[in-house]
Amino acid sequence: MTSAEFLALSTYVTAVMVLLSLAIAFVRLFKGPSLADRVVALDQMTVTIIAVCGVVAIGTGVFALLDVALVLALVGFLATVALARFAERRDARQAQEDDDA
Amino acid sequence: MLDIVISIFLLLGGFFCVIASIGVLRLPDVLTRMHASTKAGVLGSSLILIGGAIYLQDTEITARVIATILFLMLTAPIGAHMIGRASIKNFKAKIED
Amino acid sequence: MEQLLSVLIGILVAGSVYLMLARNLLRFLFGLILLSNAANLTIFVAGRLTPGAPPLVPDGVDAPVSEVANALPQALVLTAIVIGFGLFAFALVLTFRAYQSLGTLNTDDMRVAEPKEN
Amino acid sequence: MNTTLPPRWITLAGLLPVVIAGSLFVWFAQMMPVIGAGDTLRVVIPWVPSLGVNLSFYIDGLSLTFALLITGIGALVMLYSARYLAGHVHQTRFSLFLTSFMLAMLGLVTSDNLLGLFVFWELTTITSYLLIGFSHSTQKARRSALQALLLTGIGGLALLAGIILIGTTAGTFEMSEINAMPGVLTGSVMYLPILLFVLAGAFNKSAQFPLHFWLPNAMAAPTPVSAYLHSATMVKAGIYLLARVHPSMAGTDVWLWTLTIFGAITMVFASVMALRQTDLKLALAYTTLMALGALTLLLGNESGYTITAAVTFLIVHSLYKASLFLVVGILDAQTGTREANKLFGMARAMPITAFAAGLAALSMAGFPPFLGFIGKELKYAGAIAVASEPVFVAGAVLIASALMVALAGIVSFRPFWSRSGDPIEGVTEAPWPMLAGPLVLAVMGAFFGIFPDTLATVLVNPTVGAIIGDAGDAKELQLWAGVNLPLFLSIATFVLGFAIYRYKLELRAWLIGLTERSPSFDNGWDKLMAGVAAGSKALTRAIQTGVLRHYMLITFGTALVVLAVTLFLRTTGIPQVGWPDVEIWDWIVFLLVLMGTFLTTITYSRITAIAGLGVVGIGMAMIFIIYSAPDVAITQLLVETLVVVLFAAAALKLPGLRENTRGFRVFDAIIGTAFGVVTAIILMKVTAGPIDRELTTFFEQASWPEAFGQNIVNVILVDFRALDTFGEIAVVLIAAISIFALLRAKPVEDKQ
Amino acid sequence: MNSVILLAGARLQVILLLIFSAYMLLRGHNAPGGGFIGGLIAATGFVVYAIACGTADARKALRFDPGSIAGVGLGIALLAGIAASIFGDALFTGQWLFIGATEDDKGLPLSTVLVFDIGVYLVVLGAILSIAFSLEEAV
Amino acid sequence: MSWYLSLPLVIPFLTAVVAYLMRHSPRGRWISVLGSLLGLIASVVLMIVVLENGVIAGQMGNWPAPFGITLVADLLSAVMVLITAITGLAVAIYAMGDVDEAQERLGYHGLFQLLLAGVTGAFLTGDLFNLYVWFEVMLISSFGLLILMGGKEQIDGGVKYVALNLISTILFLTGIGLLYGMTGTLNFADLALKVEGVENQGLLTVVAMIFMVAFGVKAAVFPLFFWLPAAYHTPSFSVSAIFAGLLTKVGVYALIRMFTLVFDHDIGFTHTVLLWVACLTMVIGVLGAAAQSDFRKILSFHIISQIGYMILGLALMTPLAIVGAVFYLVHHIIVKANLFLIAGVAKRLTGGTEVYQIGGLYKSTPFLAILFLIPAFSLAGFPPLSGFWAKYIIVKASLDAQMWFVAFIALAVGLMTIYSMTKIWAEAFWKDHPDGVEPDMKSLPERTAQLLPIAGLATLTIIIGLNPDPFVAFAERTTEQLLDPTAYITAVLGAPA
Amino acid sequence: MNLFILNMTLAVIWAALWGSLTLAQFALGFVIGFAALWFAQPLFGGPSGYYVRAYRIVRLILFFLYDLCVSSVRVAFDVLTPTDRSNPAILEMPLDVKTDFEILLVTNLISLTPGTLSLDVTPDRKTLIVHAMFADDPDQVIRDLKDGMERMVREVFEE
Ligand code: NA
Ligand code: NA
Repeated sequence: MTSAEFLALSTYVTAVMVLLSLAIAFVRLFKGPSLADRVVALDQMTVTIIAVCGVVAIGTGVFALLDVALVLALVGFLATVALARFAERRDARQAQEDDDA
Repeated sequence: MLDIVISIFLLLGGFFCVIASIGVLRLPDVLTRMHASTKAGVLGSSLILIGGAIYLQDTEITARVIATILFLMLTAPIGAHMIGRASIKNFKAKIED
Repeated sequence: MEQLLSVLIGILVAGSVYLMLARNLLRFLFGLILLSNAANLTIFVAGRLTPGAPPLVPDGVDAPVSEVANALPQALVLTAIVIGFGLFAFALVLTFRAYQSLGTLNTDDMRVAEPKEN
Repeated sequence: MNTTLPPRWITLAGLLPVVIAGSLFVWFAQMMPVIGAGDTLRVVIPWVPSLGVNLSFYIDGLSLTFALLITGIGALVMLYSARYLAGHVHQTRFSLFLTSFMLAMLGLVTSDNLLGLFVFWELTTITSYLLIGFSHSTQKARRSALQALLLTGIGGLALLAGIILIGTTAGTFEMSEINAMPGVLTGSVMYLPILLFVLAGAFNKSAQFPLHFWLPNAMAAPTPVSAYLHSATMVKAGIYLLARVHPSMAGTDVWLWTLTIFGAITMVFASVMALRQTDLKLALAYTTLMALGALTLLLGNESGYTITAAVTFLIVHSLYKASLFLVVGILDAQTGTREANKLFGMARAMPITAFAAGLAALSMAGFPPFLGFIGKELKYAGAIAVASEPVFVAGAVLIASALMVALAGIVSFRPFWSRSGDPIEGVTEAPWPMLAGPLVLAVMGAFFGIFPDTLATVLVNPTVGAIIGDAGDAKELQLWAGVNLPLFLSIATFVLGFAIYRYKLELRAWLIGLTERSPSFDNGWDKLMAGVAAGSKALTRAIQTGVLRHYMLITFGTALVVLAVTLFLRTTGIPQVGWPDVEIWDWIVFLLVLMGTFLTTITYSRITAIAGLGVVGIGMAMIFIIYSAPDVAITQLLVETLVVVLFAAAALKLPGLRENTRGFRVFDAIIGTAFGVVTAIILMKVTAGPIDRELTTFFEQASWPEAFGQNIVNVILVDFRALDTFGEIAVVLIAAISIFALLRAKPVEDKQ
Repeated sequence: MNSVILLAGARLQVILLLIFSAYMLLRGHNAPGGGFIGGLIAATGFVVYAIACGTADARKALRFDPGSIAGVGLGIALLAGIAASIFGDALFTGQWLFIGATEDDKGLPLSTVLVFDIGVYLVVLGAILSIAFSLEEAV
Repeated sequence: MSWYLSLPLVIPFLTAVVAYLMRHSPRGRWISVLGSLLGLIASVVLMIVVLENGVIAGQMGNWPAPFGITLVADLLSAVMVLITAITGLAVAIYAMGDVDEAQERLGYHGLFQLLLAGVTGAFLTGDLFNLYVWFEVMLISSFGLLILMGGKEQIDGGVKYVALNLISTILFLTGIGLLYGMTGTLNFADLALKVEGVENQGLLTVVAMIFMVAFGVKAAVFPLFFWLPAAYHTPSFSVSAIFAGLLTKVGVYALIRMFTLVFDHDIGFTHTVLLWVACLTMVIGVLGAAAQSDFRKILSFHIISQIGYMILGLALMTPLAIVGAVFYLVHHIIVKANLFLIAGVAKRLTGGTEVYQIGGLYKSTPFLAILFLIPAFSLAGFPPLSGFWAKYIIVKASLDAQMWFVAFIALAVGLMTIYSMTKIWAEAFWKDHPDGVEPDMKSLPERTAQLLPIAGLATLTIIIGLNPDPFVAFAERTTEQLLDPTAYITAVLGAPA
Repeated sequence: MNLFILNMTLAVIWAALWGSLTLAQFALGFVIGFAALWFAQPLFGGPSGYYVRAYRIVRLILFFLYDLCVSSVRVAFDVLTPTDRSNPAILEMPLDVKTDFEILLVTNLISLTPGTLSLDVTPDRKTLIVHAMFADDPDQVIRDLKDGMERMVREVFEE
């Protein structure tokens, strides 16, 4: 096969792999059990989306998708931070309530 | 020739992405799982992006890819740190919400 | 592909209706998000799908040379997403306040404006 | 125990109405020669031409007779009430209402356009509502007012329907034109509905059995009101209507029998009920009912006798009944009671009142030489002239008339001359403005009895002419018509009447017993009202439950049913499912969103739900990425992130999902699934067809050359459809304002 | 949020996000981006800041009341639309000025359309911050 | 030409921005009044222009229809805009005596003006998606106004109001997507033409039903009206007045527009459904009112029942019926808004809105009594007030169509309306106050500000009642435009090639 | 730092010479300029910290990239092999770097390098809490980190 065909094939394979890793991460998200676990999974998925943008960009030659990747890299972690912070503060409050009780 | 290089970048990247996710799925506890996502995840995505940069051969794109990777390396550990913080504050990270 | 996405929209709708029928306002909120996603996707799909050709005019030409994706639905969806966000934000805060001042999220117990007659 | 009236009574509020009514009377009076000569007057002022509504006024005998009664009696009653209500807090309002009522009544009897007539008809309803409820702080007054309003309201609505049908059938609302087109109504297929609607209107305005019971209750109004509305004017509006449409609607069996039967029943029933009353005012109210019945009965026919009788009796009754009402009012005002068994031999204390009462009563009883006698004679003549069943009719008239004799005794002879009880001490004669009315009216009754021709020529004949088309058919009014069947019947009437008067107490006791055992319409009304209230409450409580979940169920259910049914009825076939163009990543995205939705739907953990939504959002973004919508994808991701952030902030003070969840809700799941299926099918059918890309093509062509932008989506947003975007940012701003307000608003709890 | 790491990160983030948002805003007419996306990104920046060191500091850093920023933004967008009236065009007709335009190069474009997009940017930024801050303060 | 169309929309927006930025200063309220006044002038001008030139259209951004967004004013739009401005001004003035500073500082005037802007936009736009946007502007600002008092009642009412309206909104959005997917256009006029080209007309009916349900919720028809009685009695009186006057009417307007201009392909089906909906709405609404004893709750249910009359007009689809619907729209906005304003005054004078617990208004405040009687009896359809003509036309239309049953319902509902209006009258006005309170006008804050608009609207009611001819004639012209959209389409798309 | 500015200027000139201000040309110009400056060292008054720092920066980057790959491979190995030989622990590492940016750099780099993940920095900024996957000898791990990443970072920033 020519190198171009090989590239096409590997792009396809990569796409499948990336999306597969999304699916796998989702399983953890599904299983949890702890809030932190889910946040980690979500974080992992966000990072993977960046990869997806890269692959699809190559597969379709659409530069614009790299902008999506850029934005995601910038703000993707905000959700993670917010949720982590929620967990932390909630636990803090629970502890507080326990003290009060 | 270049296509081969790109392909290698892509396949490696894809591989590490899968690894990261499997890690997040299989490793025993939150903290170890984070190792997987922060390291392999970032590397995987970065490799794929670099592959893209090489493929598209465009200054603007290259700059954007570099920026993306830097942002990623800046934010991913901070995210991990936040989660870690949350889970060590009281290591009973098992509490159901 | 439109068909597969139609099915997907159906699934989204089913989930959201189920959630919105729940007594807990939080579930209603989740349903709301799903439903507006479904609506946006409907517009997007109804405008037909074109992979790999975003509606951009390349440099140096006056109009896209090859067929590009339908731009209008994209604009509509974008608008709808932002509006949807505004509405969701309000609904969320309303829920928040409802719990503060009514002390419950169970809509069966929200009987201030229309109190039980006995 | 004389209820003292304030000495000062000459006030603008009191006298202005008298002046108005008086001058109107004069104005109408000077028309008598013209009308008497058989001519008619007509003025047309266009009002709503686009709906064929005119303010057209038409004066013929019928209108004039009513107009004179309305203004004449009006003037006297207003003079009476100027004194009667002197110093009352709301005298001004009273005068206002009474005057407006008079004007409305005049409009009713003079307007030629049926819709105009209806407008005035309703105006009399409103004004009488306000008059009956004049002493508004008493529950009784309010109830009676409402009862009158609703019952006559029903009539009004029926009449409206009737009028509309007449208008569409005859092509005009002008009654004079319609009457000039013989058979236009009676010959039309719409005749029956028209007749039913019109009669419904007329009957309940004129309180025909079984819609009669609001009238006695309306006696809650001050005496002048009863004297005016419920003797001379408003209740006769129905009679007027029957007379007015008589030329174009009478002459059919339906007309004949409906009027005859309802009239007869009302007549007899009312006169019997009148005997039962001890309150003089109520007794009079029932005799009014009797009169209305009689008039209806007579208008059922077309013979000159009956119509002449009707017209004459109409006038007679108005005169003596108004007079008697005022007399009772005086008794009430001076002695403080209206109870038949408390009032005896007041003649010495109040001779003028007694005199007036005497004259009026004799006219009512139908003794010669009073107009009442002529009226009665004619009634008999008319009854005999009735083509069908003269015996039945004459019998009814006989019973009723006999009872009238007895009642005349009860309401006027007994209180003033009877010795069977002691007169109330310290009672003085009423002031002259209150005496003027009854006296004048009673005297007129006597006067026209002795000189009937005057009345006949100027009023009765033209009126009869107006009703049956030919004034020539009018029978002359005479005291001595020779020895004939009517005369014998009259004598029989007196004998029977005296007998009844002799045994009134026994009869009354018996009647009271009887009526108390039989169901009363009035209680029925209360039950009805209670029923309406309770029924509507129950229904509303069943629909507007106050439970959001029910609202949701019904709303979604409705949407679902509507769409499913339409889909089933209006479209055919199920879309062919098969996806050649589906790539592997399509499937993965599909699964991703599917799982996200599933997770959100089933989980009991808020954060899991949010994560699930995040996954759905990511999936959406993926779809936008794959199908070349980068702007949308970016926005979706940013918004998704913000949603998570906001939720994470709010969730800190919100309870978990565990509380008040009922596990899996099968029914809801079914509705949800059905809804999903319907949506999917519709969308598949839509996308199965072609799409017109005209707009998009234009945008693609114009984006760079004309709008100087390469990102077509953005150009659409900020240029082609900038107005959308503007509205949208407005929404975002408003959301921010509202949310801020929601979070900062100080709860001002005001439960009322 | 007393996290040294987050704080340090946030500083960088805010700068980067603000620059990036401006970039997205200005290029939006020709490539993915525009007022919404720009505004959303800028808002994200300040939200990060608020999470890292509290809304009080974030409000200080913002200097203006977010609500008013949004209000002004709407005003600007509206004025950009009304500006067309000066040139006798219909509401929201784009008015363009090309600085140094030559036949082969359009030159640097200034337009009411851009002003409008800036209005959008401000509204989105202000509104989202107003929502996020007031909610944050209510919790 | 296009600025005649733009100004009624632009002015409230500008006013809103200024009023909002000045929300902390007491001058904000005057800004609001001034803005409403200017808006009124603008809409009067628009009305004049439309009366002279017939349907006018303005292409926003100079982009030709159907590509850009077109603002269109036919007589219906023009009159709705005008009525909106009138009601807006009335309520803006009334608000001075009704809205406390706390609410002003939270941005009451801004929200109020934005609500007006949204409503105006909805009436003026000639574009389906743009209509959606204005619906949202309207909806979200109504959310804000609804909860501005922040009490338990407002929150609870708000939850139901928001929840149900959001569903309708999303349905509407979906409908737009589907209709675009079938026709490829969003411009009303263009839709009117393109729908005829759609080969799957049955599917078009399905989509039409989506819109019917979505707008049905907005218009509060049976069985989709729950949000209305759940919320309308909770906010401040000026707010509920503007809601009562305008919000549901936008839904009715949208139904009339869509089901005369675009979805006139399957009248046999769609309008029969509407007919049943109309009857049920009239009956259920009026029975609901009979069940209430709270001033505002009674009025709220009457909104529903009278929406039924308007829908009936649309459902019959005969010229006279549409005339009735249009006439009813105009009449009802004025009357119903006014009644809510009066309810506010009554509450301030007697301390409540529960009619059995208040009273004495007739004895000591006869002026208010008269001001109440006018709209109340107009609502009940007594001649010679505006409501009578509205009812008359509708009833005549249904009798002409030989729909006895429908006519009977319309009349019976009229009777029930009398019933609950007199309930208010007898209890709140005639009856003495159970606690012996002697209502006193002097105790009313900002007396003129509160009574002036009420008197003004009452005068309007009388004018329409005594001189209905021009209004009926106007409604007839409007109907011609609605039933023959050629003028509309030509104005938007230019003369057909 | 003025040498850095000079270097940039050279890069710009170079790009200008080629008449194209592309990133590639600029980068190339920077490298060549750097080389030129390095050779011309004496002309600029003897050795300067500039070259050293440049060298250290490059070294840090390379070291880090290498570490990142190693760590990822390690994770991969760990993930793929069923038997789990790691015994994780939470360690405390004293911090010498002072400024926020340095701390951020250190923590981020540590998180991205093998086996370690920085969880938190104590409010007094003195100690860094690290999660190590293979903490058979905690002190060893800490030592590696300190003379690994932290030292390099310190060297980059110290004058
Ligand atoms: Na059409
Ligand atoms: Na109503």
